[in-house]
Amino acid sequence: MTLSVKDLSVARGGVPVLIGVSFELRAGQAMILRGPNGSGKTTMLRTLAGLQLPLSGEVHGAEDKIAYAAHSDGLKSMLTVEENLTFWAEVFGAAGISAAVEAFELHDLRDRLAGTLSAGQKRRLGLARLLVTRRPIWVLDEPTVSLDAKAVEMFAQAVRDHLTAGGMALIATHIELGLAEAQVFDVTTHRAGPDALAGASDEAFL
Amino acid sequence: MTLSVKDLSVARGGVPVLIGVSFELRAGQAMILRGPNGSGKTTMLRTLAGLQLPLSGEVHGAEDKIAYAAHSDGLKSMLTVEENLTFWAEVFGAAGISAAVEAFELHDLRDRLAGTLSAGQKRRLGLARLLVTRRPIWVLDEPTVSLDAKAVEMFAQAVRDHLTAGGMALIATHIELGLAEAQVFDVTTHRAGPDALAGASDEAFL
Amino acid sequence: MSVTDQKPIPKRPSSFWSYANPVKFLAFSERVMPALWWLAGICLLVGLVWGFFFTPDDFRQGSTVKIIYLHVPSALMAINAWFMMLVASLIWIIRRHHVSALAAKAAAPVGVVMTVIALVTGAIWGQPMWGTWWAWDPRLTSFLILFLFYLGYIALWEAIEDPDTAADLTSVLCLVGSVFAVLSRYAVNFWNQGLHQGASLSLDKEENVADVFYFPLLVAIAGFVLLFLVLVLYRTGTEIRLRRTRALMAREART
Amino acid sequence: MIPDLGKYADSVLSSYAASFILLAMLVFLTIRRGRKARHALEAIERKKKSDG
Amino acid sequence: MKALLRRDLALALRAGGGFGLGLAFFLIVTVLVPFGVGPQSELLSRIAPGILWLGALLACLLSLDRLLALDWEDGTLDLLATSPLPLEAALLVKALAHWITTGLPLVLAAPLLGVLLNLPASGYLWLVVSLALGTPALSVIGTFGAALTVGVKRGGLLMSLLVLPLYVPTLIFGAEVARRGATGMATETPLLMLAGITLGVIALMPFASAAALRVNLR
Amino acid sequence: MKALLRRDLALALRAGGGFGLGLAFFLIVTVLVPFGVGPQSELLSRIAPGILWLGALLACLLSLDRLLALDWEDGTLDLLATSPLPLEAALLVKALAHWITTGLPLVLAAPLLGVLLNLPASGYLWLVVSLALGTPALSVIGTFGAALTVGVKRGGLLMSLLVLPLYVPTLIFGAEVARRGATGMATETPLLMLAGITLGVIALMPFASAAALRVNLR
Ligand code: HEM
Ligand SMILES: Nc1ncnc2c1ncn2[C@@H]1O[C@H](COP(=O)(O)OP(=O)(O)OP(=O)(O)O)[C@@H](O)[C@H]1O
Ligand SMILES: Nc1ncnc2c1ncn2[C@@H]1O[C@H](COP(=O)(O)OP(=O)(O)OP(=O)(O)O)[C@@H](O)[C@H]1O
Ligand SMILES: [Mg+2]
Ligand SMILES: [Mg+2]
Repeated sequence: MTLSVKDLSVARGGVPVLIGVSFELRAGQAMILRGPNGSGKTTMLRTLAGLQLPLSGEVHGAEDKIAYAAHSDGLKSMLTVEENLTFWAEVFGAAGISAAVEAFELHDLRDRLAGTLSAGQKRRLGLARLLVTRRPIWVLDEPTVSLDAKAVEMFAQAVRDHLTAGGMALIATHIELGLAEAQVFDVTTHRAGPDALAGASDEAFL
Repeated sequence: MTLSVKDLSVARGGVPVLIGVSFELRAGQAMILRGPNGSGKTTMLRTLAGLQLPLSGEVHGAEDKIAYAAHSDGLKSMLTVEENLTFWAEVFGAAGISAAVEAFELHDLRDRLAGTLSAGQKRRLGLARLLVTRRPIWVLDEPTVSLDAKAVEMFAQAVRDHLTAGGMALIATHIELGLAEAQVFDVTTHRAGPDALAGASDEAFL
Repeated sequence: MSVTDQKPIPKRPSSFWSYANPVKFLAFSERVMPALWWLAGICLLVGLVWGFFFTPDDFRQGSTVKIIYLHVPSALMAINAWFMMLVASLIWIIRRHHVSALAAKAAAPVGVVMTVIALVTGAIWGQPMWGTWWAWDPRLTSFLILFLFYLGYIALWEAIEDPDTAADLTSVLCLVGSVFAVLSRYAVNFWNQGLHQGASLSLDKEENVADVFYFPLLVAIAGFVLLFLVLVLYRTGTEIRLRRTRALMAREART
Repeated sequence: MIPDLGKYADSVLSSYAASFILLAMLVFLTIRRGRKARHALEAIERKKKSDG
Repeated sequence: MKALLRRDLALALRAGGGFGLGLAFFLIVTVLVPFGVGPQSELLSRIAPGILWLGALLACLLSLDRLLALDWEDGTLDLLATSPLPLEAALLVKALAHWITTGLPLVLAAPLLGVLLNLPASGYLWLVVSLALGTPALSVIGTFGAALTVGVKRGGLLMSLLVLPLYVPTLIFGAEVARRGATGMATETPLLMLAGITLGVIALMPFASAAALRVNLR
Repeated sequence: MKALLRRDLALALRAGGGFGLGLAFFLIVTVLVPFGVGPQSELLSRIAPGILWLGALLACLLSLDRLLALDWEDGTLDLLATSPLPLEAALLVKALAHWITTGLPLVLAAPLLGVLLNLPASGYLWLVVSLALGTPALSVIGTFGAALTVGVKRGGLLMSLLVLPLYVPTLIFGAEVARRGATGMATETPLLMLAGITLGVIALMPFASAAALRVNLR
């Protein structure tokens, strides 16, 4: 099982952002995306997750394999932590939520409404959702925002377990995650110049 | 000018979260709040900003002096960066926005709609808003979320300038800001036990 | 363990306001409620049986006059329940006694049911008397508006999670709503001079309400008042217990 | 037993029936909710006591 | 699918009472009409079927903005789109949940409100039948409107604008059935048309809605 | 204050077209009425003033949920509450902005829509006058409803439920003026009442709104 990206170009708001990105990710591997603010990490992850179309290039092995998690993590503030997780487990046909609850230490919060959690607790719940999807490729946009040191370690451990079980992870972040085994991919070198046109939605007008 | 907090207790959802917090902050000083997820940092900052009532205790010197910034930073995605800043400058009766634009290097983004900014760029705009308020006490909840290393340095510099000009800053964060001169206040020791009752809104029912 | 035997209860609370303490309130209401249930039941039974079985028919309205023993007491209580909520809301806003906010919350559903009874019996009465179930008569119309205010009030309580916030907002709504309810009453009067006045006044004036109708009516009204009282006491107790459960659970979750 | 209500029997009886149903429902729901609340509270108080 | 239906119903019951509010709005519109047009009962009874249909339609419309927008804002739709559930099915389930929480109560309450407007006795049956047949179409068409406008912040009004013209055929035939029923005329033809519209819309509309939603998610 | 007004107007113009949509909704409701009620022109002209007032009221109502909810979600209200501006003034300004973007266009468009419903010639003047006097009250009362429900996710429908009964006096007197105008009767009394309500509401309501909003921000 491989995720292979060939010569991918992505755009936001009709403007090309990253050009000619290529890499391969195999079962058990993780990759960390780095790049300054506004360089196009979010745009690329959304493209890989199939939420927007690429300008050009190819993505293989992503279809129906990706679990995507960004800032807004699809949690209903009027449902309890447990109900939220159960819903996603059922949608993805997964068996149970206990592994996820355990990995992110949500036991004490199970019956709390998601809306009453603190920023970091909410984030933990959002990450726990990844585990109930049973999808092999995790695509994560700044997953450790608002997490304290202990929770970051929890997250790193969850990623490591996922990799050991043959999964993959693709993570955009600005801070250190403590995942020494991950490759680092810096998008800076692929940034589109101001007159990169190829494939932009307004190309015809240029 | 001093911000003095005496024996402050704060609650969220009717439950006491922090108890007996006391400290003083003088002109030119900064304080960093630390504590694990869910320990009550956000709750305390909101109380200081006057957005919720304290359970007990006193806060002096905060009235009409605080500029508060949290995750949602009151930016309109349909207004440009410049219009957003100008609006807040006018509401707070400040003169102009050029200092703020400069401090966070927003020049190139001035005419972009705020909704089209990347996560980090939006954050920079939210922080720039602090400068146009001309308020002496900055109360910031995880201000550097999504910022890259360069922008974090920009922010640290802005805080330093603010302190030099006689301002104060109170910052809750989980990551290192590079503000060596700031005191650190760990809220962990003040966490309310499970049967802390005093002053809770549901005290009468216990 | 119930709340009532948690703390020693002083024999005689020092002032009226001390009943605003939930524990004292529960103790007090537990004590008086059995008697109230009985009284309410007896009054209702006596009033309605007397009215239904032992009063003659009215010479113009025939046997439909018997509906008055349900219609008038429920209409009275519908208005007074709102008035009680208004007072309780004011007490909450000024003195912030939780019990009074919860009492207002507890009274609202009772008030709606009273309103519905008045509307339904009125409609059924209207069919033979006026030849229609419903007419846009000012009194009926303003009752319908009252019904809407009740609905909005209850919906607002339900929609807001934090109980103190909900109490504050519903109190504000109750105040503003009362002003507008009075305003609507005048507006509606101006808009349409209706049927109800004439039909009811003939019974309302002292000389027209024969004593045969009047006394059982009084007993029935007393029954409705007592029923309202006991229901509100009981429901307030329920609200207090729910609130306490919630408070305990909130703490439980954080251990 | 029932007094002669003449041609208005339907109206009178149905208004009494409707009112009784409404009142009975109100009392029933009130008491059911009260019972539930009482039990929930007792349960959590017992739990709290056993937890220490 | 069942999980989605269950969750939507639970949310409607819990969050701000999506359940009763459509109904309450229906009630209020019906009550306000006499204040606007005056209290003459003969006039009211003539316009009753039309007004009741309009009121039901508006109540339906007003609750549409909860249908997708909330799920959009918190990212649920992004996640649903990447889930194994086909988007068409998900949208149909959402429309069903909307109908259960909004349309069905309206159908049941309509006769009561008919009393307020002096609806002629013969009209009650046909009013209920026409609403029961027509409201599912309103929910499904509404889902399409919601999918089109989901990206627009507070698109409520814009959505009304897009959806109302689409509601016209349903309204025309539905109100016609109710009106003819009230005046004792034959109702077969408009009834058949109404049923046809509802079936067609249920069969085809989810594809359009899913397509629109996919574009918006991009 | 001026900055707030300017910003609200700019946002209404830009974000999803708050400006035209109230108007469009008004138009569509007015157009749908004949479909619901049937096309008899004599009947339509009798109910025209009432329906136009109702349509305006609903259009106003539907745009209320943009009034505060957006500012709540993105934290603007938190910041405004900690700003030097008194909340009462801020809310009055917001109501003014709402009226300019919603109420005013309705007033101007009403005569045109009157043509669609065969409004009698004598009715136009009074329709416009009554709407011009009444719609500001609708905006201010609506702000109160919005402030009450601002914490509730998608409180749109709940807000309607709370606001509509509060609209009753305004609607009654407003429609009465329009109706009497259309039939050539004297309009002084209801006109005076309408003006009184509007003035009273503008003077007092912002305090209630600000109180409710403060509670919600807490
Ligand atoms: C849906 C229809 C009706 C409604 C909502 C309604 C409502 C009311 C209300 C609000 C009151 C005032 C209670 C008070 O303040 O004392 C009342 C009293 C009364 N109603 Fe009705 N009513 C309706 C129909 C009728 C009909 C059809 C009759 C008989 C022909 C009737 C006879 C009376 C009488 C006799 C009283 C007591 C006298 C009085 O207080 O004026 N009502 N009703
Ligand atoms: N509608 C638009 N028009 C023009 N440029 C846009 C538009 N939307 C986004 N952009 C730009 O596209 C770039 C890529 O944004 P993206 O969100 O992918 O960056 P990012 O790498 O995730 O940044 P961050 O680290 O700040 O999250 C940014 O420079 C942004 O300003
Ligand atoms: N309605 C509520 N009922 C009970 N507990 C609540 C409620 N709302 C919040 N809490 C709890 O209050 C505590 C304080 O939350 P707060 O947001 O202040 O934490 P924080 O220190 O900012 O955490 P983080 O670092 O994750 O942002 C949390 O444990 C949270 O779960
Ligand atoms: Mg990003
Ligand atoms: Mg926090």
